[in-house]
Formats: sequence, structure tokens, C-alpha cells
Amino acid sequence: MRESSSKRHYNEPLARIVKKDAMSNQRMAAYSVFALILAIAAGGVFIFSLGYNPFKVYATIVSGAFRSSISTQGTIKIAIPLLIASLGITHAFKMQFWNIGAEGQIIMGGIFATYFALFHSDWPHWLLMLVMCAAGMLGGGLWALIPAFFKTKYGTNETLFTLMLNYIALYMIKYLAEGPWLDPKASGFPKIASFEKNARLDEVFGVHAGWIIGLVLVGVVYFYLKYSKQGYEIAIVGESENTARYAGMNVKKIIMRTMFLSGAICGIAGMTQVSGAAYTLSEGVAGGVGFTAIIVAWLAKLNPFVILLVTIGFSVLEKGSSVMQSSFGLPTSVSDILQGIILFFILGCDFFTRYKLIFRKGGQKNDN
Amino acid sequence: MQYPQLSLLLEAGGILACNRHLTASHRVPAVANYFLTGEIMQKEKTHATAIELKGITKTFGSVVANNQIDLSVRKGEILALLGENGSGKTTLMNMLSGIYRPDSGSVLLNGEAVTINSPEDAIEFGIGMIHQHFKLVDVLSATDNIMLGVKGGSRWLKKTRSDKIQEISRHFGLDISPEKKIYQMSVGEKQTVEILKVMYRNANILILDEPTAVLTPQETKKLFDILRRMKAEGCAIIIITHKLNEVMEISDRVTILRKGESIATVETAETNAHELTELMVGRPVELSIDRPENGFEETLLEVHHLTVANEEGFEAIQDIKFELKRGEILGVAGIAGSGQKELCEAMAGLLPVSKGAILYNKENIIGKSPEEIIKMGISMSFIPEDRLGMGLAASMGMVDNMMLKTYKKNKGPFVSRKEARELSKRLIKQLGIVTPGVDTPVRRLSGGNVQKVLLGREIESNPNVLITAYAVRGLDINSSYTIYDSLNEQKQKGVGILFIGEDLDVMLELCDRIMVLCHGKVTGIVEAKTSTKEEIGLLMTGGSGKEGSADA
Amino acid sequence: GTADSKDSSTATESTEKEAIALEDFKVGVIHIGDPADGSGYSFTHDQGIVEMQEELGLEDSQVIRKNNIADGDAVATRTAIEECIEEGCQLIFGTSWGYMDTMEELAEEYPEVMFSHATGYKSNGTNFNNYFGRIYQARFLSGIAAGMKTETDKIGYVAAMDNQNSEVTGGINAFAMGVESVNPDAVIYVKVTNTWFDPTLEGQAAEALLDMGCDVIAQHQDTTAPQLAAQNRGAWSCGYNSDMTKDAPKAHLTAPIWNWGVYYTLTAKAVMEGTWDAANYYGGMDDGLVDISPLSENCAEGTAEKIEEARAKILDGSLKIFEGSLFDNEGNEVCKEGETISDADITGNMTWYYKNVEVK
Amino acid sequence: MIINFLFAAIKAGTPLLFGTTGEIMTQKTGNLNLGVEGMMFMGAFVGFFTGYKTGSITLALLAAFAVGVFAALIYAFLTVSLRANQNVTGLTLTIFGTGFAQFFGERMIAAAPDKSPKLPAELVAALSEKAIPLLGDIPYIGKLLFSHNIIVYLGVCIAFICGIYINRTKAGLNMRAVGENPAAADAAGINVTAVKYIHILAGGGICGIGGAYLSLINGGGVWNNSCVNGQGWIAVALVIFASWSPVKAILGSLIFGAFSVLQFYVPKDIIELPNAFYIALPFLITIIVLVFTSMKKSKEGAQPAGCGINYFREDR
Ligand SMILES: Nc1ncnc2c1ncn2[C@@H]1O[C@H](COP(=O)(O)OP(=O)(O)OP(=O)(O)O)[C@@H](O)[C@H]1O
Ligand SMILES: Nc1ncnc2c1ncn2[C@@H]1O[C@H](COP(=O)(O)OP(=O)(O)OP(=O)(O)O)[C@@H](O)[C@H]1O
Ligand SMILES: [Mg+2]
Ligand SMILES: [Mg+2]
Repeated sequence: MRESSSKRHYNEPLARIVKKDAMSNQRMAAYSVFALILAIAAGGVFIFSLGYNPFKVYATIVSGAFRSSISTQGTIKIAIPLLIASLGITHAFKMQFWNIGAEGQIIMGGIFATYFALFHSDWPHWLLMLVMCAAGMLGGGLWALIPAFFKTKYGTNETLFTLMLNYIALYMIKYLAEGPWLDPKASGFPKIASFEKNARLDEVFGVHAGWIIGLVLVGVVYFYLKYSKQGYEIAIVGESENTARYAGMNVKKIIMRTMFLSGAICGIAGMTQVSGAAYTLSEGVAGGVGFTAIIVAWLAKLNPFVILLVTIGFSVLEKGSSVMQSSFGLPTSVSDILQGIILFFILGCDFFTRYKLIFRKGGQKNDN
Repeated sequence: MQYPQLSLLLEAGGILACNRHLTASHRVPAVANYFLTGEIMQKEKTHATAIELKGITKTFGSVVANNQIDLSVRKGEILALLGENGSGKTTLMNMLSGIYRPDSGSVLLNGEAVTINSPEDAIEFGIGMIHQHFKLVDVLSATDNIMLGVKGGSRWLKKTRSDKIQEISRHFGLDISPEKKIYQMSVGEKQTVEILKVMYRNANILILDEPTAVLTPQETKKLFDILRRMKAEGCAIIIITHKLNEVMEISDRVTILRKGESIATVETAETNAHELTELMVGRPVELSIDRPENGFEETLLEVHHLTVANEEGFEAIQDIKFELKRGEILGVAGIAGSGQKELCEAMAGLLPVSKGAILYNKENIIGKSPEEIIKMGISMSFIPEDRLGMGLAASMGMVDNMMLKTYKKNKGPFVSRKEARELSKRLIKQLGIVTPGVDTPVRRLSGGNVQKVLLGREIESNPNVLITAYAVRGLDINSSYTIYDSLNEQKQKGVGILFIGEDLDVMLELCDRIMVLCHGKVTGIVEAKTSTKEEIGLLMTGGSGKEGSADA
Repeated sequence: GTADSKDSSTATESTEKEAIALEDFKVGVIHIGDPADGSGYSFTHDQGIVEMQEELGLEDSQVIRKNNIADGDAVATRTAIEECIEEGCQLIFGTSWGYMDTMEELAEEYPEVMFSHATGYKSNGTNFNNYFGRIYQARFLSGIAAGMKTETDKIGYVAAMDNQNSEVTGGINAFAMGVESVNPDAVIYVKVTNTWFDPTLEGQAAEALLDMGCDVIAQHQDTTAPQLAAQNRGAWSCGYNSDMTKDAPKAHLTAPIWNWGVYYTLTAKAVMEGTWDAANYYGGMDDGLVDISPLSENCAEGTAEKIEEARAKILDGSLKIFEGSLFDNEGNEVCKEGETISDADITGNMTWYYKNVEVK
Repeated sequence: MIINFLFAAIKAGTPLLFGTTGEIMTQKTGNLNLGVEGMMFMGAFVGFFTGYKTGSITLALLAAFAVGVFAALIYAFLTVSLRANQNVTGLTLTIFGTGFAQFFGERMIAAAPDKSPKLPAELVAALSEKAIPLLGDIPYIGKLLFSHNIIVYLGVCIAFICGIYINRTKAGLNMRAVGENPAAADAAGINVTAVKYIHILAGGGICGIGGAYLSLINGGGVWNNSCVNGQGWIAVALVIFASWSPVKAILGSLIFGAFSVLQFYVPKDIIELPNAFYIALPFLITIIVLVFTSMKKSKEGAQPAGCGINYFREDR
């Protein structure tokens, strides 16, 4: 028999990881704030390393986002599609359906809504707005339904499927702009005509009405997911499809319905973008919002109210960064790096809400 | 003293026979060593302690899973670890196999203190654990799984590597196809792979966590043969099981845990099932099952010529026929995978039926949706191998789980959690469910308590037909009897119960009649009172106990 | 309404505005790319801005640049311009075609701010105009350099857009005529990338042309990728926008270039003085707005002479380039003997290719 | 003509091959890294910058590899050690990597003479397409297979090596086990964390080289701030197309490369399809492949089962 005594003696590792009990909401909030501060500090170190005063830069970012009514409105305009899309994605994520296709769903919402804006701009304004909104929902919803269908039918991986659909949607705009919907007045430049005034979303307090839609959705989504039967079904299906079937739920139907809903809400974001912000359909209609929304929804742990907060944070950073460009001569790429660093830290800090480290020497660093 | 050449042994008719001839002083180390090293080893002192745990404590948040536990196993000994659900057995063993780290306490290997930081370390120390849930990679072959993580040797995967494995398995009388993928295997085959994995690594301390929970009696017997052989060869073995007969049959000593503490260690030869149960539970427990008589006569459910194809399109149930009376417990016995799951799912409307009829109060329920079937009063609880798989939402609390089948009853688009909350509180009291609160995710409950939640809900739904599959799977003896009692209570209320079980002894005591399935066909339906285990065992393997006795 | 005037001579009502003090003056520029990036389109525009800044003596803080604003992204465009307004710019230049509609709308929303947009055709006569120029004159000259250099008589042309885009098509045709004027046998092969700015695609298109046997590569694109592709394959090239000799010294012959500073200085001064009339501007070689870059030593012998000859004729008006009779590559006569095609049509309404052009 | 077309396809497909091989290594060990675009961007810049400063092809590629490893290290630390969500971390890495390359790219441009950082001539020569003596002279085949720049061969070699590694070595077996079922691998004594780190880092390094290819070869020797421009995302798509096999990725990247140059080689007068169609084609085909593999329900040739899920030993 092998001699056990000849085996090496293992030392305990310096630290080991232990899972924590679930935290109360207050604790969680405290942790998040702490993580945010740490992240901002880390970003500050980066700014400092570039030779700038981080306090000044941060101050510029915040003031840049709110220094005048135009800039506040600009910040809100950035927030609207992000908020709506994050709320849309939340449905899918709650069902553990990894929809990373919000980008494409926003685009399809935009495309469907644009159809009416281009070809039925003579309809009565309110009717047109409602139809465009419905069309946007239909477009986004149908686009989300495709991966949902294959998922329920063949178990096709939805993460990769929805990712691919983003690109196809994007190139569909390119196709429309270069061909069927080419602006005849554009002397060959591939673009779609600007919408008539009638096909534009009204402004309320200087910002298109998308913000009202977004705020209403926050409440509706919260109640839908938390208190409605369908919300309950979504949660159960997310937990275990077997359990859902066992409880008599029609799992396929629920998946399809929820994905349609998820895509439809993203589609609203597309509609508000084309009719409220861009007044036309262009390749930038989603502009990465669909991807950022994934980050937002995840950071907010799928809570609609927290999503609202996180969205505002993102919008301030984005809007403020463009001011940073003109005030400090820092290129926009700096704000990408900054955003990356801040997110890395927040992602990393999330660890401490779920786990704790126990250090070797009797001293147990306990943050419970 | 030198031991004769292994090949001679093999020629002499298998090592089992030979080992039986050996006296204790002739024990040899794990057979697998021969295959890997080709050396012939020195015998060992027999009663040396292989591994010893001292004052092991492990907490999870506020829960003390193990509290100052001492335990030791000798070489050439089988130690049974016994305890109620959640008493800390798995936790303790997981610390030996490197899955968990103890908060305090020490582990002594051959008298020397060691630290086990990871499964890798455990393997280095010769500790092998067969987990309750198999740790196998589905898409890989048996050979790949066995070879996984093995250190040393060539860097390349060789075609010939399965030879060695086949040699070991042939030697132990294990049946295995080395190139078969795990996902194509039955539970028994998977366990064989797990055993081979451990043997291939020369483990001389073997831990088995509820290895028999999913095995047929035949497979269990085979496993025990192997364990005895390994024991004869000087291995130290720890086995966790809730089946007292198995404890009595296989172990040399028993260590009993209760609520995370080690209560006693007794010599198996000097104890009995009653004493063990008492030690486990902490008070005397009646270990008999009632079979109350009642006057119900009418037939509740009739199944005619039922044929069901499973998801892969294979006919898992073929042309079966039986009926269930009011106030009756009809047992369903059979080797795992004989069609029990498909039968349940077909009756619950979860699997489409290819042929036949299921008449409930004379009404055919085939083609009805699960929802409609639930509304008719047919309730199913299936405890799958991973308990949380079907019937519960693991991350939700009891409240949300209670609503699972009733949430639609509430009018309007919203759910109401009020009744579910009250029901949860009631169940906690009635069934003694241990949980921090009604909103604690059920995933955090111990297996036994999870099962109580599930069964409690099904019973509370006031069914007319209750289908329960593996209701006590993995439950400790005390909890099991609580469940039997509540089933009997239901029976007295006139509920017809289809009891799909694994333990024939229990079924013979609890059920009124027992239907035996084999390869999706009914091989017999017998009166429990007048039948024997042997008779049913024979039917389970397809033998014709009573020819075509499909009459009731 | 918008005046569809495309000629600088078109009279528009001249509205008197208040003069702005030098230290209060702020100019915003919206770039489609990054001026720092290579020698392309944004780089050229920004050089013009820098020239204007120096001429007027503006501080760096008085020029607000918004870089990398995709002109296909109306939201980004609007945001960028609004940020310039927020910063207090009184004059905003939009350098890419796709900004036009957005700028037009913003001009209406912010009547006190002046908007000037490159390469388009709209003007509102008060605070929004377009500026562009006769780059086809320079393209004609670069065609001469290419036509004299080619040995295979196959010249490649990497084009951003297809024939629907008059700006590109007019340029190709002028280039082709330049080639024809010195080398009637040469054929111009065009490959369309459908993008203004994509180094990978542009390079690939150039390589495909080289694979066909072309030995001179010209381009209407915003990066130097086609130049570099030519250089790496030992071929020759004509750039665009700025002098690309520095990017591909072994291949480059000459490039049609813009001197936007001419216009920027003019306009900024007028706005400062309150005399800007928002009339559309259309400059040519005579204004110094367009030209070709100095001929590199790669040029064939005699090129300089031929080019000087043509340049003199253009400057004195005797060579109008798009002057009849002209035939397209399908054999149709698109311009009759004795007629000339107007600048408006060249930049806004030309969808045919000259007879020695083949689209591949 | 067809040879020229295929030649161009190989040239266009090579960066994808690197990105795909790198991502396959990452996914095979159970981590879906959506940061390929970011890692390629960082590799593109650092590779270029090193080449620009040193003129050495070896150093340039090593530096690109190293920065890819660094980027992957961020990802690995967050997802493996800190168990952050893989999708979100990957997306963030893309944001970060893009910003990183563009920011430092701009600084490099600003500092360069003529504001145009150009690779030294000897490096451009070393990177140029050269026919291998003798082999390169074979008609057709010589041009098609033996006249490429050196990084093309490197890519094919790496893909083959990775393929053999994954399927024929014990370490590869261990890695597959970790990707499929980390708990099982752990119980078998495999150091899951180490295996994940090693392969995620190696994968990141390979992606980095792919990025360097884009800046060194595609850029024609001059730095360009948008040189990666979505290629990283196509590489993610290609992983599916190649059904997680580096050797199939060789063919896959050739096909995807062919799509990207197809529009320049299909004579316009024969077929005229909308331009957007050519660009969308790879993604369409990927979806079709994805659906077909799922229809077959085969467990092999599908995404590793553990992909996207972080492993914590004490979880269950
Ligand atoms: N990760 C954990 N988090 C919180 N509590 C835990 C955890 N693991 C174990 N416990 C607690 O430790 C106790 C012991 O659990 P353990 O799994 O060891 O039970 P067991 O003896 O194996 O039971 P069984 O007979 O069902 O297998 C449980 O009752 C539980 O309360
Ligand atoms: N990773 C974990 N996270 C949370 N809780 C855990 C974890 N691991 C174990 N537990 C806790 O461990 C306890 C026991 O778990 P376990 O499954 O071992 O039960 P059990 O006692 O074995 O039940 P049974 O006897 O029915 O098998 C439970 O209370 C559960 O909450
Ligand atoms: Mg246990
Ligand atoms: Mg257990």
C-alpha cells in the first residue's frame, strides 16, 4: 500500500470562499453603493493616470449631464430607450431565457414603426402614433418569437440565436436604406427620408413622450412580474420547466408569450427612437442600447425600479462624457474605458454580496 | 508474506472465492493496485485506523451542520453513517472528499494530521467518494470519465487505455462497455462507472453517499459484494444509507449523527434496527406500518391497454391494464426505468398517450391537459432523482410553491398569496418542516424537508387520486414513517393512491395490492398480504411468477 | 421651405445679423470620423478648420469638435449638434452628407445659430446652407496622371457608392475623362464598397481590382486602405481628400484634394461680422477649394506637363470637362455636342458612367 | 479568377480563424466570452504598436498575444474567481477593449510623424505575401496554399494544434470535462479554476493575435482606429458554425472569409443581390447551422453544457 505519510502536507490556502446567506435589501443596497464608490474611485485612478484631475472630470461629467435644460433633456433622451429595452429584457431574463437580442428587437420595432411613418403619414396623428407603437411592438415581438419558437421546438440555444439576429436586423435596415426605402431626395445616399411632422412623437416638457412610456412601464412591469399570474408563470418556467409542466402550465406557450412581450417592449424602444429621437430610421437606431440594456438589467437584478436608477446612472455617464470631450479634449474612447473599468468593479464587487472570504489566520474577516 | 500471482488467482475462479479463503491477516490492499503497479504488496496491520476526524465543525451561515464531530474508520472495516435527514452526514463526508472545508477540527490520515483543500488532495490521499448525485460528464465515454484527471502517464489519450479498465471490471464482475457514453447509460451503469473511477485511482478509503437509493435489489447485492471484497483487501469504507437492513447487512460499526452531532458509535453485531432508530431520532419510534382496512369498494380509475412512448420515441409503457379502487393503495414495483416515470407522466397528462384509455369515474382523461386533470382531482407527486426537478421551484419560498397548482383559481389577472401563506404555516406545523421561514427558498431546505413540502401540498389539494412516486426516496426512517402515516390517512378518507416505490419490504406492508412492471409491461398484480419479496423480485426481472396474472 | 439652390450665385435674401466679438465666437464641427485618423475625409476637413482658426486667431477652446458621429445615426447627430449649441457655438459645420436633414431641422429650432453643411444641396436662406465644390476638376487631372502611368491599361477605382450616388459617379466620370484624354485605350474598373469608411472592405475591393490586372488604383473612399493595397502589390495609386504620398510613398501618384480652409475662413468671418447670407457655396479650382496634391516622383514622365496644360485650360474656362458630346458606357449620348452639364446635375443627378468605365 | 477569390477569402478569413479558435478554447472550458471583439481590438493595437516601435514580427505577435492574455485575465478573474455573470462581463470587456485600442491608437497617431503611424519597411516586407520556394511554384495550388503571409500559416497551425490538443490529449480531455460538467471534473481531482484560467487566457491570447492580423495585414501597414470593426462578433458566430471544433473552424473561416469578399468577385452583371445580403449571409448561415445542430439533438458538436454557468464547489 502506498505510504500515506510520504504525501505532501497541504497548507490551507490564504483565503477561501464561503457562500453567504441571502442579504436583506438594505444590506444589498449598502453593498451596491459601496461597490459604486469603489468603481468610481478606480475610474478616478485611471483618469489621474492620464494626467487629469479626477474630481474635476467627474464633476464635469455630472454637471455636463444637467448643466442646462438642453443637456438634461439630452440625458433623458439617452435614458429612454435604455430604460425601455432593459425592462423588455427583464422578462426574458426572469424566465432564464438569455435574450441578448434586444438590439435586433429594437431595430425591428423601429422598422415596423417606420413603415407607417413613411407610407401612412397622412393618418390622424394620434391614430398614427398608436399604430406605430403597436407596429413597433409587433416587430420587436415577432423578432423575439423566432428564437423562442426554435427554443421550444428544438431546444436551440437562445443566447447565440438572438445574438445572430441582431446583425440580420441591422443589415435589414441597410438593405431598406439602400433599396426599397431609399430617400428619393437623397441623390443616391443610402438613407431613409425624415419623417413628416405628423409621424413624430410629441414632446412633453421638451423631451419626446417616450419618457412617459418608460416610467409607466416601470410600474407596469413591476406589478406584472411580481403580482400577476403570468408573472408567476414566468418565474416558475425560469426555475424549472419540468415543474411548470407538472403544474399544468403550457410551457411552450409561456415561453413564446413572454419572449414576444420581451421583444415587444424592446420594439417600443425602437418606435420611440425613430419617431421621437431620430425622426428617421437609420442604422444607429439601436446603437448598442440593446447590449447596454443587458448590463443594466443584470446590474439591477431585474428589479424595474432599480433598473430606472441604473439607467439614469448610465445616461449621466454617457452624456457627461461627451462634455468631457469638449472640456478636456479627452476622446470619447476614454469614456468607454472609464465605463469598462467602472463596470468591471461593480461586477467584481457583486461577488461580496454572495460570498465572503475567510482568511487563514484565526482572524476571520467577517462582514456579516 | 508474499501473495500469489494475481493471474493465478483469476484462473482459480475469481478473486472473490479466493479472498474468502483468506484470514484477516492475509488481507491485501485494493486489487486495483495490482493492475496499475503490477507489484505485489506487503500485508498491512488490520486494525490500524485509516482515517480519523477530530472535532470537526462546519457551519453554513447560521446553521451548524456539523458540531465537534469525531469519527474514525479502520482499515478493512465498513462503517455505516446513520442519521436523520439534514443531520450532517453528507456535509461531513464532503469535507473528507475535499468538497467543503471544515471551519475547525482536524483530519488524521494514518495518524498524521492532513489538510484536504480540494478533491484533488483527497484523491492524492487515497480517498474516493461516490456522491449521491453522480459526478460524471454526460458526453464523455465511460473510459474518458474514468481516466479524467488521472495524473501521470502519457500526455496522449491512447486507444488502448480501456484495456486496463476492462481488466478491472472483469475482475470485479462489473459489466461495462468502455466506449459507451454516459448519457446512454442507466443509473446502475453510471454507478458502475463511478466505482471504477474510484478503483482506478487506487482509493483505499471509500465513501459512498446513499449509493443504494436508486439501485435495484440485485444491483445493491452486487455492490455489496464489491464492498466486501474491497474490505477484505484492507480498504476502509464509509457508507451512508437510510435503509437499516442494509446497515445491518453490510457494516461492521455504525456511527450515528443527530442534528450535526455525533451521538454514538456501535458495533453492528451488538445492535438492532430499533436501537439504531432510537439513537437517530432521540426517542423510541414505532417501526411498523399500518394497513387499515376500509369499506370502500367502487373503482376509481381504470387503465386499459395503455401504451406510452417516452420523449425519445421509445415505448416505455406497453399495453398495460389495471384498476385503482377508492381507499386503496396500489403499489407499483419494478426495476428503475421500467416505465414508472412514463406511467406517472401519462396519468398526469404530461406525456402523450399512443394507445389505450385511462378512465376516471368512467370518463376518459386522455387528451386532457394537465391543468384539467388537476382540476378533476388527480394529483401527482414525483420525486425525481434530483428532488427539486419536478414539482418545486427551487429558488422560491414555500409560499410561492404552495400556489403552484392553485394560482389560477384566483379571479382576475393577479395572484393572491394570502391563502398560500396560511397553508405554508399550517404545513410547517403539521409535518414538522424545518425551515427558517415561509419565504426561504426551498433549495435551502434539506432533502427530507423539501419532500415534505411537496407531499404536503399534494395532500392538501384534497385529491381523489394521489399518484406518488418515490415518496420517501432518500428520506430518513422517521420522516418516511410520517409520510406512510399521512398516506394511510388519505386512504382512510377514500383517496385512491398509486404508490410507486423502491423498497419491497415497505410496499408489502403498506400497499393493498402491488403491480409489478418489467420493461414497460405488467408482469403481475399481487395481493400484498399474501405475497413474498422473492415472488415480486422474480416478477420484476420478467420471470413469470403466476402466468399472465394481470387480473385484479 | 427649402431653396433648392445649388449655385453660389443664386441670390438669397440677405438678413442682417449682429456682429460677434472675436473672444465670444465659438465654432462647432461635426466630423464623421476622427481627424486624427489617417489622411482621409475628416482629416482634410479638420485641416481646413485649423486653417480657419489660425486665420481668425481663435483659441482652441473656441472650436468644439464632435468626432466619430456616424452620419447614418440621426440620434447621434442630433445629440452632437445640440451639445455644440449647449457649448455656445454660433456657427456649426456638419461635414458629412448624412447630417443634412438633421441640421436643417435644428436650424429651424435654433434660428440664432448658423448651420453650414457640406456636400448637400439644401439651404433655408437664413441660417442653414450647404457647401461643396468642383472636385471633378481635380479628379480629371488625377485621371491624367493615372492614364499616363498605366501599363496594363486597366485602372481600378474603389467607389464608396454605386451609380445612384451622383457625387461618386460624377467623380468617376471626370476621372475617366482625364484618363481618356491621355490614354484612350485604358478602361476604368469600378468596385463599389457601399461604405464611405471601412478600411477592411476598401482594401479588399482594391485587391480584387489588382487581381483583375489593374495597375493603378484610384478611390473615392475615406481611408488610405486602397493606396496601401496598391503599394503592397507594387502597383500605383491615386488618393483622395489629402496628399496620400505620405501614406503610400511608393505607389501614390497624386490625389484630388480639398482645401476646405478656404470656405471655412470665409464663412466664419462672415458670421462673425453678421453678414452671412446662408447662400449655398460651390467652389472650384479657381477659388483654391479643390486641387490635386503635388505630383510624386512615381508619376510617368511628361505627366506634369500634361496636367499643367489641362489645369490652365480649366482655370481659363476653356475646359469645362462635362462638355458634349458625351457617351455613357451603354452607348447613349448623355450630353449633346455644344452643351455642358450643370454643376447641380453633376453633384445631384448623374447616374450614368462614362464610356470607358466598367462596373465589376 | 477563382484562385484569386479563394486567396482573398483565406486572407479575409484568417483573423476570424484566430478569433474563433480562441473563443472555442474559451467555450470548451465552460466560459462564454462575448469580449472577443474587445480582446481583438486590444491585440490589434498592441501588436501594431510593438511592430511600429520595434519592427519585429515576433515581438509584435507576442505582444498581441500577451495583451489578449491580459484582457482574458480580467474576464477570467471576474467570471472564474469572482463568479460574475459571463455575458455581462464579456460585453463589458468589448466596451473596454474597444475604448482601450481607440484611445491609445489616437495617442499613437498624434505622436506619429505626419500623424500617420506606419510600420517600418522591414516589418511590412516580413508580413507580405511570399511564395514558399518550390511549393509556391505549383500551378494554382502554389498560389492558393503556399503564397500567403506568415500569420496565415500560424493561424492554421494553431487551429490544428488546438484541435489535436482538445481531442487527443489528456489535458484536452480534462478541459472538455470542465466545460461540460465542472462539478464532475472537480470531483475527479481536476483543478477546475486552473483549467479554466489556462484556457481562457490562452484563448484570449489567440484572439489577440487575430486582432494583430487586422492591424498589421489588413491595415496595410498604417494604424486605423476601427480596424477590428465587428470581426470579433463574426468570430463568435463562427464558433457555432464550426461546432466548437478548431479544425472545422479552418474551413468555416475560409467560408466566412469568402462571404466577406464575395461581393468583389461575383461579376455584377451575372447576379445582382442587395449588398446587405452579402454581409448578412454569414449570420444567416450561422443561424441555420445552429438550428440544425439543435434539431439533431446530438450532445456532441453542441455548446459545452457548462457554458455560461459559473462553478462554485459548494453550490449544488
Ligand atoms: N450549504 C448549506 N447552507 C446552509 N445550511 C446547510 C448547508 N449545507 C448543509 N446545511 C445544513 O447542514 C445540515 C446537514 O446537511 P447534510 O447535507 O450533511 O445532511 P445529511 O445528513 O447528509 O442528510 P441526508 O440524510 O438527507 O443525506 C442540514 O440540515 C442543513 O441545515
Ligand atoms: N450549496 C448549498 N446552498 C444552500 N444550501 C445548501 C447547500 N448545500 C447544502 N445545503 C443545505 O444542506 C442541507 C442538507 O442538504 P442535503 O441535500 O444534504 O439534505 P439531506 O440532509 O442530504 O437530505 P436527504 O436526507 O433527504 O438527502 C439543506 O438544508 C440545504 O439547505
Ligand atoms: Mg446527505
Ligand atoms: Mg441526502
